[in-house]
Amino acid sequence: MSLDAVTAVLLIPALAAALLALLPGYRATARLNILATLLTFLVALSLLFTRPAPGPYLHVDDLNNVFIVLTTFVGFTTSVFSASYIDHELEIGRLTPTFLRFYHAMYQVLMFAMNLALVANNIGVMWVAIELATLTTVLMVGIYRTHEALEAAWKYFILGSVGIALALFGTILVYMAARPSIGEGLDAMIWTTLMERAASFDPALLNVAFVFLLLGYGTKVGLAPLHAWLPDAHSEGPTPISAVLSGLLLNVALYALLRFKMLLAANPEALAPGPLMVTMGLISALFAAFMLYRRRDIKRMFAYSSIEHMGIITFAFGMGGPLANFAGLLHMTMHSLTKSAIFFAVGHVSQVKGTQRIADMGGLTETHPVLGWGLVLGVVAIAGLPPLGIFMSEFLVVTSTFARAPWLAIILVLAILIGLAGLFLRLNTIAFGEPRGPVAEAKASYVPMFAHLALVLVAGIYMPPHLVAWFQNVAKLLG
Amino acid sequence: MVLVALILCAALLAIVPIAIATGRSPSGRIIVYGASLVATTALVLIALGSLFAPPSTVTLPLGLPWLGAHFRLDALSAFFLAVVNLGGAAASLYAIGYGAHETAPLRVLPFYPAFLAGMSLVVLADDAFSFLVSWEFMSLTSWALVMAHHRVADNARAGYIYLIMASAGTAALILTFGLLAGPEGAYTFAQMRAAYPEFGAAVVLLALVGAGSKAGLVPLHVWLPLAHPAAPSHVSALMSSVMTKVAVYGFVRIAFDLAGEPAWWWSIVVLTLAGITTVMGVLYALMQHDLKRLLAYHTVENIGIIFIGIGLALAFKAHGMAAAAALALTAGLLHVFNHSLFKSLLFFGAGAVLNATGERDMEHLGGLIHRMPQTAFVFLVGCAAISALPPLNGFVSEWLTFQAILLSPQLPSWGLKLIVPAVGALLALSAALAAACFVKAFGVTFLGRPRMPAAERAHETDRFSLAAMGFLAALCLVAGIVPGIFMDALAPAVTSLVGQRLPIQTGVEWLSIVPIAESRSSYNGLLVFLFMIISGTLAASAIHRLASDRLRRAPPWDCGYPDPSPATQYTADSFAQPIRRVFGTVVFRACEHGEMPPPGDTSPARLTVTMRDLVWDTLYAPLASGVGAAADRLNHLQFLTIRQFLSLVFAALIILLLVLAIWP
Amino acid sequence: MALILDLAVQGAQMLLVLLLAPLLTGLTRKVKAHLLRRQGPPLLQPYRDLVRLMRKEVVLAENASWLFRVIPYLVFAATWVAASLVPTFGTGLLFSWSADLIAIIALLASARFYLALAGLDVGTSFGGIGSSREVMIASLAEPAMVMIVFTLALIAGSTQLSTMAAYLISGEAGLRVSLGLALIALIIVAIAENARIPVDNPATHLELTMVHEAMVLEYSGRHLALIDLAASLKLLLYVSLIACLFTPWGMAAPGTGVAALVLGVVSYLGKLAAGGILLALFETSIAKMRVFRVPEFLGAALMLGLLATLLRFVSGSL
Amino acid sequence: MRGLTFDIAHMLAGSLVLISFLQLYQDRLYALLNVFALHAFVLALSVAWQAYVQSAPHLYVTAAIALVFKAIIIPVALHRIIVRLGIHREIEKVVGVGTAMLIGMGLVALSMVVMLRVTTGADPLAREDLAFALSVVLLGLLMMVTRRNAVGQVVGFMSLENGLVLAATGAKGMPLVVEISVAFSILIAFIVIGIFLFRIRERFDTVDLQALDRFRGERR
Repeated sequence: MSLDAVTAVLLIPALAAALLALLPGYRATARLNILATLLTFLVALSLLFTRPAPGPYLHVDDLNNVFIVLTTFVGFTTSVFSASYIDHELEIGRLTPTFLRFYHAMYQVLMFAMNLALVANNIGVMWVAIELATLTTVLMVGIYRTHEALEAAWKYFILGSVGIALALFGTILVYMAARPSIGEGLDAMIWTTLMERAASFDPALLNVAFVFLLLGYGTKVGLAPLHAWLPDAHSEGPTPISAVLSGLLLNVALYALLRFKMLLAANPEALAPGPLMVTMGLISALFAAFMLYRRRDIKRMFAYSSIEHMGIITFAFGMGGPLANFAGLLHMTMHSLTKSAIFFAVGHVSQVKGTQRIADMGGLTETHPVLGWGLVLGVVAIAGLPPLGIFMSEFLVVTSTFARAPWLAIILVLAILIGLAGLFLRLNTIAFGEPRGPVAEAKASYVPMFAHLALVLVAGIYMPPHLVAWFQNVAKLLG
Repeated sequence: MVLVALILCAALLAIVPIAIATGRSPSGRIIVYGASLVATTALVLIALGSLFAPPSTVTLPLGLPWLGAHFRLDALSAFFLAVVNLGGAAASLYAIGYGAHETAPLRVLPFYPAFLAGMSLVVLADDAFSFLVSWEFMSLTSWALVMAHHRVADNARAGYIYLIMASAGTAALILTFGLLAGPEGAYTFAQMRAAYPEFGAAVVLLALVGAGSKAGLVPLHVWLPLAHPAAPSHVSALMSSVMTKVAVYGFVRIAFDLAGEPAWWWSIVVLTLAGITTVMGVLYALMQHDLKRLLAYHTVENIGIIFIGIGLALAFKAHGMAAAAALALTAGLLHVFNHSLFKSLLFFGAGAVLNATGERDMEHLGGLIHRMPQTAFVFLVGCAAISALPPLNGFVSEWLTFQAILLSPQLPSWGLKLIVPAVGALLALSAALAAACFVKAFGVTFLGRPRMPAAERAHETDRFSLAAMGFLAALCLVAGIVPGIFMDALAPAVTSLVGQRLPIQTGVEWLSIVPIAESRSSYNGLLVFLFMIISGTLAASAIHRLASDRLRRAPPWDCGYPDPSPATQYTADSFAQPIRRVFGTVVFRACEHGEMPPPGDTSPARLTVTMRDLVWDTLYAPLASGVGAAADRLNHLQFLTIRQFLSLVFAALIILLLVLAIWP
Repeated sequence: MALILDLAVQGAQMLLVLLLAPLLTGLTRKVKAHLLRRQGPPLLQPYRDLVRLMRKEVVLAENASWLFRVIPYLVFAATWVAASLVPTFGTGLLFSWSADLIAIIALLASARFYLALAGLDVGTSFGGIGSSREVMIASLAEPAMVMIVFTLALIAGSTQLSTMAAYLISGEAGLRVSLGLALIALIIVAIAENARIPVDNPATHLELTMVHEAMVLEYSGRHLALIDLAASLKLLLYVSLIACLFTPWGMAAPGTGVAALVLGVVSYLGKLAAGGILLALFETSIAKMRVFRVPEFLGAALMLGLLATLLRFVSGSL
Repeated sequence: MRGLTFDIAHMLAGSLVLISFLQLYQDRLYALLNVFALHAFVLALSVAWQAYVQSAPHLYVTAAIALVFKAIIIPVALHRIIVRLGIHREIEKVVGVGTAMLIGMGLVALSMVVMLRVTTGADPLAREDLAFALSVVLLGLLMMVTRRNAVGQVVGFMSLENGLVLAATGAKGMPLVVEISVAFSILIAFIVIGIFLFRIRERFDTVDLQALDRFRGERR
């Protein structure tokens, strides 16, 4: 495999992981971590312009092009955030230096796994990459070794593995469906060849495969009945990991699901995956919206908000049609940027207030104005209020669905409204009102948070034409 | 023309970073409000300039990528742009003086120009996406302004309820535009006008919910009296007098311009809602003793009057009576203009009183006319205008609405024949109650003796506030005396919506206004004003010459009872007690319960009045408790064991496999 | 030439109204006294009262503001303008098209608005009682009046008083149910507005029962004279309104000769006297209602007005 | 000849399903581990037989991995862990044995119906294999749901993975990549579980999941 950009995107994190596992000391490893993610991001940026030909194992096309850049960018900003976050964690002793090396190494392995999953052309390699990503995050969630962290990690491991196993079974079924028309061996797993000959596959087998894939990768996306691991994993793990989990890992899993939806879309007789995804999307959006109300832990609340947004995105892709698909892709990008920005803010808030319990924190815009207003802007963005990007995707989804299926659109709007009410009910106590909890000044880097929010704000008003072109022709592909 | 307007809106937005930078310093306030004053006056001039000009459009590369953001300045948006920015200019002028007392300037200054820009952009938007972005941007900035004094608990609650209702309204509007645009997404207003929407009824009903919740039609008004008083006074003036008008613009634009030919029963829905809104609004206002809440509730009543005009116009347009529709729509739009004038004036007055005494509760005020004479005079002009007393502008729009009601027997549909007289009665009832409400507001606050030491220490407000209030009062008088000019200014907007216009008013001799040729009735504000001036001076000069001019001060007659304490005066509650007994027992289930101490016991008797807000109890309380109950029931799912979660996954798999086994 | 004649007629109307008002009040008191078998004050007593008040000094409460002293002039001006617009002896008044019946009702409402404010200004409980009850009565009387205006406007086709009177004189309207209902409603509203017996007792000064008198309790001297004159003007206005709308015979058509005008004046005086006597008769035959039974009384007027308007809306002939 | 090969493969896959049922039945940890070892051994046999039938050498490697790792190393390691944890006492299952069996029967029927209806086109061997593989997976899942003990759950998960390997080998020509990945995942999974078990053991002296459940986030 020639050393072109694609392999570089994979090699850098792998090398960095090895290196970081060896280097002791905090200052150097944190900076190396940031450097590694920066390098990967720059290489990924170069992918935007020169796009190598698709190889048997790795390929870059319109869909994963944007997501690689997004993943590496958020990875980079999260590493910047984690530098200051971990510094504080070391001070208060929640993280011992020995685990620090393990943390940085695992961070880079996670980046490697996600990049591999995105660029993998072979559906088997994609499955392995996602499995690796799951295992690394399981270890990261359990890193604090408190009771709750262990319980969350154990739950994440069991549910994640069951999900992954189902996904593997689905992949095998896809292979079985593809084998008669493509022939045995490696090329029956190559995604690009599968796409070309998708029409000739056995539709019934594809349907069963899609059911398993939907449940398998759906667990990783956090859709309603399969979501149980997500809230605990988010709230017990270190915040940079929650940001990466919520911002990127959910997207990567949904990206994998999209790959297979493209496959089914290419095969006319296969039953439309739409209704399946629409029902699961609606159930998880409505369920998560209601769960926001009684939350007492701030990170668990935003985890449920991630489930709600993943539900909305799956609903958008389930509805299909150019407008809804475009909205879904846009929503994925916007959600990962906004949610990671919110988790940056939440990380600093929990450090400053020394707790994650909402009851013990209050009046943030009084005590820490910059952090407070950053959180308010983040919540405004995630609630889907207009000047920011998420409103555009919600607007497109609702308007395009209302004309075709009024009742579905009304239920979706209801879910969004209930979610918004829950979020702002908590925001009122956290950001406004009488200040509660310590008021020590936070030694924190706000740059990544405001960078993300600025991007979301710009995207809400103006979208660069290239990005739009990619999204549009991928939307057509998605059917 | 529209490009210049957009540049000015951008200028308003540019003030925001300046405000953040200079927020703390005292000069910051003057810079921000001065700059917004200049920008808004420029926008007013542009709007007036383009009232009669042909519509100008522009498309910017922003907004939806493949669509771009469309902006259009036609007659209707020009009129509303003028109303919005006139209110904005007055508020900015007022705020230069009033803002000095602001405790948290950094929470108000940055959002104020953004709020103005948001409102102007809504009026200019010409496609669904930019309309909704600026609409919600307006709500977002006003939410931030309502949360300016978030330390007060019920301000935070008011802000929360406001944002939920605003988002619900926007959701309804998104659904409306979803219907208008159709599945393939024709989002520009021009495409919507071309395509004939087959769900016209659903579009108008959803628009009524969306715009109605922002304007404050009764079932959707609950946030308004909570949010408006919570904001600083110049902002609550803007919200009450101008933001509700932007909501009216939203409904008029959708119902008349985009929704195609109206069906006859649409107007029945609008008229019934409007009628209930007028009476409920003023009855709510009568029961309040917080000055700013009283004014906020009264905005609900005036919105009802505007929607009566609009409902009638819809009815006439549905039956093809273009001339009558023109009259009704002109009445509605004129009342939009009039209400924005005197409601801002009254809120400025309330702000001045709040600044001077630190009190909003009328029970603690009184006798301010001696300590704040200019504010009292200007507030009186405002009260007279809002109670529709002849020489001022309130009466003109009410007179036109009555003339429009008088034309409705020619409507063939039986439903309207029964509803319109009932709505006419409700309108008359609410006009009388409005006069009662503002006698109470002015009398208890400004007249009588100061009830609390804070009222005694009151002092006159600064000259900027007085300048703003004086300007608005003068405008009220001018609009009352020569209404013809303003009605002709509305003509192009009305013609674009209903296809016909009122006869040229300025042509009529002696500047009187004639609604429609066949009604042969006319009203001349100028002559009535001159008549009153002449007869007043005649009487004064006669008395001056004939009667004695001796005058002596003496204590008022107190029926021999020696205790001169201010508590013996009538308070806001006691003033409203007769009306509460007449209307309150039905509408609010008001019941008075007096406990007399046992004979010989000197403890004071207690009178408690309990009232229940029926709209809140029947609509919003069950909604909130429903969501709470559902949240509780679903909350158990968070605390299942791993095994139970696994069985969830297992069950999902089995169900899907069963579906596959049975279905295809 | 015609303009001067019209101006003269309008001027005559304004003067006539001013002069006759105290006479009407005097006549009502005289007739009531005779009905109660007592002598009663002489017919011209109200004029003497006005002159006496003019000469007395004004005793002003300490707390009264500048508004308290301006209000009598405002009230008088509004009532006088309204009275001069109601056709008495001739229908073609010059300024009749400048303000129609709705404007007249609004002028009376503004007079009441300022009077209520005056009641509150002094800061004693009596002024408060008067203003709050006056405002409660007005909140029902005014909509009833508007409903009556609707009925008449729908019959006559315009809200302009002179066109209404001209139409009713021509007799095209004939006898209609809605006109009958409107007449009863108008009588009830007139009684309520002028604070006559069943609603409020003009003669008494008993604090707890009076409404109109309570508001003007603090006035004295020339201010009280103006307010009393305005009150009697208002009574005259309502009687001439009933006369002009429901017994229009004998009114001079616009532009006719002096003879018709004289006939108009004579018939107007007859109607005025009849009105005064009927009012006195009604007042002696009925006792004053409790304050909170007044809303039912006025509610009846509002319902009658609404019913009349509904009849007009529903069918052309009713 | 084709009939015989099909019958043997069919027999081996069927026996695998039978052993999964046996696992459901076990209620003591030692017995569970022995049955699991048998389960892995039969899997290795069927993979080897598939390798012979499809004459695909790489399958032998998979059979070897399955045999060595899953049949020998893992049960022995788990044995030692149980001894160290001293928890070879009674496993109380959540659902009674009778109902577990009934549900198991239903699951097998469901997977037969789903798989056979769907794979009408494919050759009979693959169809049979897939049907059995799906039933083994579902039984594995059922075992995880009905077990209260962490070790029981892990064994259930392992038998689920065996089903996957059976499905993978059934699909002729599936490149080796999949086998390595499955093995790879077992290895990692096992190590992680081990670490966890120790840590769990170290932390609160029991492997019983109920003890773990008391520390769910945000106690009510």
